[in-house]
Amino acid sequence: MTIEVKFFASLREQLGRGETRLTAAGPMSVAEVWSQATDNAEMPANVLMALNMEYVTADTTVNDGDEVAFFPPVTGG
Amino acid sequence: MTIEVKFFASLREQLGRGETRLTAAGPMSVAEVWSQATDNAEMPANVLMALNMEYVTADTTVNDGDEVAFFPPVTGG
Amino acid sequence: MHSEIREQPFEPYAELLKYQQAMHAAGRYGATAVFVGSMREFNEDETVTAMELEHYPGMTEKYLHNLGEQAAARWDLINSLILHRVGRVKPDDAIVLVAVWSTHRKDAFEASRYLMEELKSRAPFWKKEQTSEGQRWVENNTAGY
Amino acid sequence: MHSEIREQPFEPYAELLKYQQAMHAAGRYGATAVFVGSMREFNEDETVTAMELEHYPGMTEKYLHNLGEQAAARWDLINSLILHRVGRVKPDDAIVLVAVWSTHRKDAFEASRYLMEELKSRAPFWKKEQTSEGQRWVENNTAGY
Repeated sequence: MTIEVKFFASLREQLGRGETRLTAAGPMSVAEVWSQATDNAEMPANVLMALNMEYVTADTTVNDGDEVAFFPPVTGG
Repeated sequence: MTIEVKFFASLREQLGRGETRLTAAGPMSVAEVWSQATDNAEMPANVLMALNMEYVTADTTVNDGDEVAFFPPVTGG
Repeated sequence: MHSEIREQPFEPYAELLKYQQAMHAAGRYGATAVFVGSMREFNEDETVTAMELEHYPGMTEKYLHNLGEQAAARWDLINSLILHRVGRVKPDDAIVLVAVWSTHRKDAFEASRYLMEELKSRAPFWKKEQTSEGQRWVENNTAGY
Repeated sequence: MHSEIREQPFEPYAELLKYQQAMHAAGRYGATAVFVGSMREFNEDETVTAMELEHYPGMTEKYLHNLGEQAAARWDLINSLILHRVGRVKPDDAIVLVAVWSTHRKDAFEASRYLMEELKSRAPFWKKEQTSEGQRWVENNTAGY
């Protein structure tokens, strides 16, 4: 299965890339997606996570074709 | 002493006049101004009172040259 | 802090823009909260074709001026504007415009609502509606909270 | 209930008027509550000359759409409009416009503030400021309550 991973704002700059694609043997958690996509970098405490453009928590299951995004606290408005 | 008395909105219509002038021997209360200006009509429970364009209560003292106004609950905005 | 009684119809957003430009505060405010009260063509299930807005000349101006100063004392405001219509009002006409400019949104939100609630409960204006059944004084404003 | 991302500067009150006319609800709404967030030329004691507003294309649109629907489910609204800027923003530019139309003021006041607070805390936008000291990501929004 393949998973699209996106990073935004300061996180994108720190990691040096805005998106990547993972291939995995089967369903995994959002936390596992982070680890695999960042070479096991430590996850910042305030990071926000979205699965298919909806907020989720780190233990949510990710399936084939899903899009997972990680980003810092939002500052719009 | 003379006192200017004003009535607004439904109160003005009920009393049949918007303003009147009282002459009095000395200081009196807002309640006494009402009685004298309305031929002792009963004061509606929800009437509002202003002395020189500031809200007051019925026991406030009125002096020579003052303007006293009576009106129903306000409905602006 | 400015307030004004208007005897003629006014376009609230044009007034607001004009006032905002004259403020010369561009780049200083981060928040603008605006409220516009307009005349509806129905009230309590009856069609209202027009309205007569009476006020207490002198006291309304004084009341609105003091109200603006009170808001400025309580919140951190850059500026505020209150316009209120009197006279014969038609459906869709603006009755009241309240606008508040501040650095951060909390002040603008709270002050604009405060101005409206105080104005609604204390400013000496009275509405007389013209309906298909004749004329009637509006007896009470609807609750704001 | 409408929301939109804008890549170019917009004049909030002109947008509001245009949308309001297209609503065809004249005489139905008695209350319009509006909030405009604009770019300030200073932040945390530093002069800000420009800002880059990044967002998460797709999720922002989805988030703002759902937010409008949530407000409409919770309050008695006639309509609502949310516009949000992205890209390169200059001081005094509008960043966000929120407008809510309702019969009575309580709904418009509460819904407009709700929309702004939710948008500020959850909509996926990020600001990077250009100051005299260089570029910096804004780390947190100021509290709204």
